[in-house]
Amino acid sequence: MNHYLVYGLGGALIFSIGVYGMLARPHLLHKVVAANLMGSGVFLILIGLGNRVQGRPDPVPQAMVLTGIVVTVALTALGLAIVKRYYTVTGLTTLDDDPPETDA
Amino acid sequence: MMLVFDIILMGVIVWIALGSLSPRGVYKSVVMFVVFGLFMALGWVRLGAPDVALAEAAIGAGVTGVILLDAAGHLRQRTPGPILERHVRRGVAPLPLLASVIVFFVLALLVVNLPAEADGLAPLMTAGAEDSGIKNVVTAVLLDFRGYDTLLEIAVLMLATVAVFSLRDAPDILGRRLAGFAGPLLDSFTRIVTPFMLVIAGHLVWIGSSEPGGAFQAGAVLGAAGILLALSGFASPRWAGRRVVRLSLTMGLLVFIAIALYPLFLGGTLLQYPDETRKTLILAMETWLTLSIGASLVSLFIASASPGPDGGVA
Amino acid sequence: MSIAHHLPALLVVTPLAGAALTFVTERRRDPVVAVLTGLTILGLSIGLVIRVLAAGPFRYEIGSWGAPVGIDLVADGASALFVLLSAVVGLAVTVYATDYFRGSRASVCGHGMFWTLWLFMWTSLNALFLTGDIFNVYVCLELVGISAVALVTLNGGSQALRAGARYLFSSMLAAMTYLLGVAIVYSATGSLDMGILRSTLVSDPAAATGLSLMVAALLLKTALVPAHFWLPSAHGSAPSPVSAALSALVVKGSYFAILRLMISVAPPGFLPGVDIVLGVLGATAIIWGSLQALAQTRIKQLVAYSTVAQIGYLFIVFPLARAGTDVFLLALGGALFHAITHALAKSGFFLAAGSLASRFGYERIDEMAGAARSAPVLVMTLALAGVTMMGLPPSGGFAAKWMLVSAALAAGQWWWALVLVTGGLLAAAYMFRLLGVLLRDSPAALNPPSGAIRTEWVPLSLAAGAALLVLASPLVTELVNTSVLVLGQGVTP
Amino acid sequence: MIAWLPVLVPAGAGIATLLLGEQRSRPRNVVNLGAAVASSAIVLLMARAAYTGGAEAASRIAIVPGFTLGVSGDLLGLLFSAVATVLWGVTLVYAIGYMEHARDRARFFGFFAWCIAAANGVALAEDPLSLFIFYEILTLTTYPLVVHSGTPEALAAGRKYLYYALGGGAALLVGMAWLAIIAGSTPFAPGGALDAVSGRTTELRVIFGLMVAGFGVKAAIMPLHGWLPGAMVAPAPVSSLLHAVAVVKAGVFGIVRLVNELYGPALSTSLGVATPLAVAAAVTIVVASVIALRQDDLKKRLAYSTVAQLSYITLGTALCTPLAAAGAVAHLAHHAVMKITMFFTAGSLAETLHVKKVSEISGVARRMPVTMASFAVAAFALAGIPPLAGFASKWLLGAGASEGGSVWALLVYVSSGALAIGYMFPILMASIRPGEFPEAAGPESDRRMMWPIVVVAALTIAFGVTAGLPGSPAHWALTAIAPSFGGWTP
Repeated sequence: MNHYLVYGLGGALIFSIGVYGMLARPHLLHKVVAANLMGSGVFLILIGLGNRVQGRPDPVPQAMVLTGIVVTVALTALGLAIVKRYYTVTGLTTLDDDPPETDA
Repeated sequence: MMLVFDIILMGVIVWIALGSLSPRGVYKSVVMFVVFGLFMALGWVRLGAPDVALAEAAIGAGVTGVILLDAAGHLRQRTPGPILERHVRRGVAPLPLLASVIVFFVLALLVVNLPAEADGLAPLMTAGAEDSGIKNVVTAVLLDFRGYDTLLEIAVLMLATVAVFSLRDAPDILGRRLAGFAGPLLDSFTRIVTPFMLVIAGHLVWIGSSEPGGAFQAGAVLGAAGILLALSGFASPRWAGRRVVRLSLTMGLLVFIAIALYPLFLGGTLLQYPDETRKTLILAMETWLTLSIGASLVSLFIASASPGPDGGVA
Repeated sequence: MSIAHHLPALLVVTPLAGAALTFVTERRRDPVVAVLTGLTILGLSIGLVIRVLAAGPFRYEIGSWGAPVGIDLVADGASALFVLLSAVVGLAVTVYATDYFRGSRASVCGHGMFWTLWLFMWTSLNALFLTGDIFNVYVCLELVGISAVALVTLNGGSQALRAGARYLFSSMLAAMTYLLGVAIVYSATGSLDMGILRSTLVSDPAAATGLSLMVAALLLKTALVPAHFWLPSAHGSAPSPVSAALSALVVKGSYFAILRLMISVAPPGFLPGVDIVLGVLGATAIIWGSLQALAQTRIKQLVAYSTVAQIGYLFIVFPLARAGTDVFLLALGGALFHAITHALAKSGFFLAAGSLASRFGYERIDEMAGAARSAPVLVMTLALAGVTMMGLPPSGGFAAKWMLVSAALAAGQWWWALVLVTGGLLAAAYMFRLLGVLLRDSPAALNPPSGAIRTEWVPLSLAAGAALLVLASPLVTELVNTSVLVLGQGVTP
Repeated sequence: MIAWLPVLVPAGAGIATLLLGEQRSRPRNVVNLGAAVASSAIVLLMARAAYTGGAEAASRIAIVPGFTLGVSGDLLGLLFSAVATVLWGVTLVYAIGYMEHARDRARFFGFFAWCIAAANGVALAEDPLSLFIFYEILTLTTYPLVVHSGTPEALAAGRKYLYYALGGGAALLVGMAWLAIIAGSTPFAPGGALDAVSGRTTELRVIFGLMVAGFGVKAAIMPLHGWLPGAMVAPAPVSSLLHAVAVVKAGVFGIVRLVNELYGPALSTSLGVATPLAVAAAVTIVVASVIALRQDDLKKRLAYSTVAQLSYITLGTALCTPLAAAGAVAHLAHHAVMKITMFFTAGSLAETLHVKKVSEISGVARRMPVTMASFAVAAFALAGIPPLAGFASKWLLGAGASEGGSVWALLVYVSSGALAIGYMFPILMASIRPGEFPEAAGPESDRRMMWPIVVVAALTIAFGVTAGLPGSPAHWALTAIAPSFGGWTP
């Protein structure tokens, strides 16, 4: 059980927690957090499995994860902006109930 | 010995991840998520990925944490607690649990069965990095070998900023003065920390080609400094007229495009830096990128930050 | 190195530069910059088509590092075809938008950010059609996703925000699943380039699972039933030029990625059973989408569900790959033909519906009684686009349906042919229901408010293009053949 | 290349009409009439060339892999095309008068021209796939004309028309695709084009069934005829030209091509598919004629009479004997002229005197003598009274039936002739009975409506009298059908 397996399995676990959060939690902020968890899970798997190399770990997964982090922050920022705007317009924090018809 | 540490660290990370989805309170789960980001940074250090650790700490935990906190504050602002609680179902939803267990089982099976030794593209990359003169292989991959990914990634960041701009309620938020906390504690903290952050950002850019660092990490630190200044109301964005902010946001992308197209005139392909000027070109590009990434992260925070009832950012 | 060799790179960088410029220049000059960029892209894409037809498919090595180390752009028949398609539809939408976003609506709708967001989407589509690297596809999908969500929530209404939120969360889920697939495929095979994957992939369960995850994520982005829940509200509540681009191009982008993965990357039999599942889902999408479209009362919802149905046609090609190469070539040609004609017809339809809504305030179908008299050109566009979606003769849609039906019959899998024919009849049902209302004799205003010429003639030219595509078919068939041959064996470096 | 003109000229006229817009009626009429005259001239010239052996060569354009759209100038196709184009010109004059103060005339004349273009396409199609394409285009271009008035009944009739037409189209699509798969491209060839695959009997039977279902909708073979009576709600020019000449004849023409030049008479009889078709046609003739007896609405009665007369052609073709096949093709032209006269009269009666029912028709002859005289000529012709057109084609059909030894077919023809007298003559009797219509002070009806009626009535007489001479439709039909029966000479 060398250490790349620990992080690989940990990543898998965090990804599944993220999937659970995305599907189970109705609150939109929880969904954003869950999406970030899924991202971190995938990154852990990527770099974890990138460590199966002799010598210095594989740089390509690291580059991919760096790009992934920036993309995830972009997605999160847009998601939060929409959630806040939706809240200001309708006062709702979930997608379950239909909003009043207020086309601005 | 280190294995035990790894297992404990991963156990803590997983436990915090679960905590960050606890149905009790959104505010609590956001704070837990920020802690999760910090521990993840620790994990990256253990996995021999310092660049990623820096980025995770600055962007993953830092910027994401700030905008999440701001959103949580905004959502708690207008309506009292009950709206929040009504939607928080107690207990565990069966179907999503089943889905996540299946996903975990499949992934675990895959991870375990993959061969223990696999060097992927590492040897090719390290060999390539030697003759390109950039010692930090990750920066070499990011800006040189797979520079096209980074070009599109910068486009994603700028696109997100433009998207958040298009969503804000006030017509022209950029000129708005964010009345921050005038408290003495934040003032003194900002006065001391900001100069250091700017120096660190410059250092990160400079050593990016040889040591862990580079445009993203430096940009993230710069962004954090900007958000700190905005929060404490020191340098309110009024000094940034509409045009200056937009220019600073797009200069990174425009310079990147210019440098990418430059080799075309010399008979090379896109992003094929000529050998002799490779380092200087990459450095020039990295500085502008840092400026733009910093500006984007600050704008993401300011554009979406909503003025609290008392004017301050909740 | 001749300029023609750099076309793929220029096709991505031009809209990117255009987007950056529109963000910097003042708002008044944005439409001009956008139209100029559109024209340049059209010229470049025509150049690419000519180059691919003349010199065959080619790879463009970015930074001339070569496949394993660097990223390669692949310009073959299919990518050239789709780049040209997005150039034509993109230019039409841009010209239409210069009128749609004029005056007051410009500032209200997203504070004038439409042009920058639109050119970013155009960049991502061109990048997605041309890329040959599976991680790069991820970054392109994000670009498409974010720009699409931002454009959907442009008018800031509660419906648009809700649709945008649902669209964003489903694309987040898709993005993370896709990245997970890339992680597993990379960890299992050690390479990210499609050409290399094609030559190295042998029956390896890990890589197969990774690839299936990637395809599943792309299904969510293409809104194939049952993953279509986000599409109707998103396409329905977006401004009409946006919904035209979404229905015509964005869904085709992720479909193109599936095509690359299922045909260029996965060797035959590598993903056992996945092609049958895709076929069955496609068939359900055709029937289910059409039935839903029949039940709609608002014109944009009707068209959105019609998109859900028409997407199903594109997935019938996968199970037919089992029946030997010449049947598969015919089916693939049919699928590409359908993708093109549907894009032209659907964008024409949305723009025409948008003009009707903005000029007469029509939203619900029964409000539009007698529109044929007051807006003959727009109703003619709706009719022409409807004919294409039904797959009836004077349209490219018929040629596509003909190729798919004959491929299905030749492959002996006649049940697909049955589904295709029923789909056509159902499409006829909901289209003629709409046309019946439009042709109704009602005392509509005899001198209707007149809109700008371009809001009438741009949609008509798109729909007419879809109808007359049959005549341009030798070119399209040639392009399809070059792409099909290449898709079949994967591009040799 | 000239073979494309009969399709392109009306199509161009249609586009020009729509572009000209609603107000400019004078240029619109000029464009349409010019196109009608031009295309009729072209078709007749091509026919003369085909007559003297120099038939126009086929010209094709490739559409999709394995699918070409081609037209050729063979005699059989040119007959139907000539009928459609010449009668289009006459109907245009009539329609200009009839639609004097109607709305949406630009849309009407535009789609009217496109219908003729599609009908010409069906006529001149060189292979089953091209015929199928123009056949479906005809469905689409006819729909706006059926729902032209926009009233709820018109929309309901249009919807019903679509259910039948698109349903038939779907069956035809599957049949055509299947045939293309097993037999590749099979251009029409006199005497049949499927000898290469004649072994696969079951598949060919199923394909034949599908194709007859597809063509049967427009050929109004029962039970596929339901849409025709409903479509009578369309304006008179539409029901006269389209629902008596162009659209329904396209269906029957499809069956003529199918039996004579795709499967070929020999293969059709050996496969045993000809007899069920003949039986269906016979049943349709009798039942439709009986229903026609009871129809009080004039246009509905004419509609059911059309259903019966169309099945004359189907029955003649299905008998697979040279004389019967020739008679069927001749009847295609003769019936067109006869029925168009009647529909013109019905339209004129409705427009000028607002008479729609047979019961209201008493005493009309005194008020509109010329119109009713022409109607009488057509009625006698339909009943098969020599020397008019109806008699010529009926004689050929009868001779063909007896030549093929199917006496029951002869019986059907004779009995339906009697039934025709049954539902036509009461109208004539009622019209000459003294009624409440006074003498016409000025001209009996709009001149532009009256003269076309007289012209087509004259044609009815001309076709009958010149039946034997070359150049007349009957002789034309004989020469066109002969090659399908192994060089049989009339």
